[in-house]
Amino acid sequence: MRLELLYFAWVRERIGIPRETVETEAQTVAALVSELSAREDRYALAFSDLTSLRVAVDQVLTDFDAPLSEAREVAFFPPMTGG
Amino acid sequence: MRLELLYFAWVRERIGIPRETVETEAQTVAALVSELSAREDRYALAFSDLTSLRVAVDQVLTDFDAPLSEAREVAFFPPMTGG
Amino acid sequence: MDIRVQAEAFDFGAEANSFAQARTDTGAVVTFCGIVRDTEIDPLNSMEIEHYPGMTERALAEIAAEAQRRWALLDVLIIHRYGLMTPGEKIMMVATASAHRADAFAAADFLMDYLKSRAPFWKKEHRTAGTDWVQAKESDEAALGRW
Amino acid sequence: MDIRVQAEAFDFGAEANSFAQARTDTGAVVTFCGIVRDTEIDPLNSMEIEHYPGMTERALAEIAAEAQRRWALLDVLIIHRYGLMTPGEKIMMVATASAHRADAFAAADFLMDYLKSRAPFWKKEHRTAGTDWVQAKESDEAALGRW
Repeated sequence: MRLELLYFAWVRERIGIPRETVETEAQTVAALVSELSAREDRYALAFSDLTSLRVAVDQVLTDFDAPLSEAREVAFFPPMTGG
Repeated sequence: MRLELLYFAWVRERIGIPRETVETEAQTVAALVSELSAREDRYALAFSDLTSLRVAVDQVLTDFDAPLSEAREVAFFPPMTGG
Repeated sequence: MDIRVQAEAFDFGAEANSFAQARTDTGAVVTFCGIVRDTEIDPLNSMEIEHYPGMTERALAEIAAEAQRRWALLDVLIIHRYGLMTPGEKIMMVATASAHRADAFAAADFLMDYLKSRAPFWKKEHRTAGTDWVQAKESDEAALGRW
Repeated sequence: MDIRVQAEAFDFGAEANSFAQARTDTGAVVTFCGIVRDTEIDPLNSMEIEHYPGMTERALAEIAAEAQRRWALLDVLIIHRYGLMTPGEKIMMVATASAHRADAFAAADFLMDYLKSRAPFWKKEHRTAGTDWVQAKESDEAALGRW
């Protein structure tokens, strides 16, 4: 499965890139996070505390248990601070 | 005691004048209202339902039991509709 | 604190802008604007607002001071017109400035509730069907219980 | 409903005026404006706002639609900037129009609470002491429980 990954704010800074395309068989967001964290330290660092992270699948906020079937775009970012 | 009386909105319309000066010995607003109502029908009409009236003594909202000692200006009007 | 009771029209947007720009420590501005509203069912020709000169300014200043005691406000503005107005004309505005949004919102809401039932203004509506004083709503008096 | 996500500055007062004048059945307009705030203790040089293009517009439209379901609104406006801003610059505004004040106030307050924690914007502050991402406040998340 081909997924577009997006990173924002300090997640983007820790991982070092704003977006990338990955091939993965991960079934859930959590499985994808584990796969990325195992890949390189910068991912492990960015994903070290999931309680301080938020995730959106196809531009809709969801949680780390969310399935990735049908997903095309997954974004990771800290809690939002708009307004 | 010399008092300046002011009337607003439909109270002014029923009494027919916006203000007048009266000489009275009334000790409270309620006593003043009784005195005026006994004077002429237009006052009796304006003061017929005190629950639909508000009173201010010296420009501060108060109630009909309020004493008139020290008072210089008494205003009668319906509930306010600003904003 | 800036309180104005006037017959003249005012520019809501220009007032909002200059209010929002007055201080560098303001993070949140809330404004309310009351407008003469028309309805299709019972068209309004004009609205007339009577007030109690002297007491009006005093009541508004007290309401604004109470808001400043209750919330962390950096500034408060109240402008209220009296006299004859046509549909679409702006009747009044309030503006509150604070470091954070919660205080600015609560204070503006409070100002409107109190101004509505405690400041000596009375509205009269001229409609094709006739002319009448606007009746105070029970819900407006009840709203004061929120604070 | 008018939702704009843009890098360019906007004129708060001019937007408030044209919003308030758009309909003859509007009786109450509430606006909120968020401003880059400076503090004397720890001066701010600039603020940078990052956002998630596509999701931002979608999230704001959903929040505005939810407000329209909950309250009797005649119109809603949201403008939110991204990019670099200096103290005093306006970050964003919301405006709500209704026949009566209670709906306009509640809806604007609701929009701000949801926009703050549910729209994908992130603020970074450049201060003399250093540069850092603004942390989300627990009170902002808790505020959603009000609705």
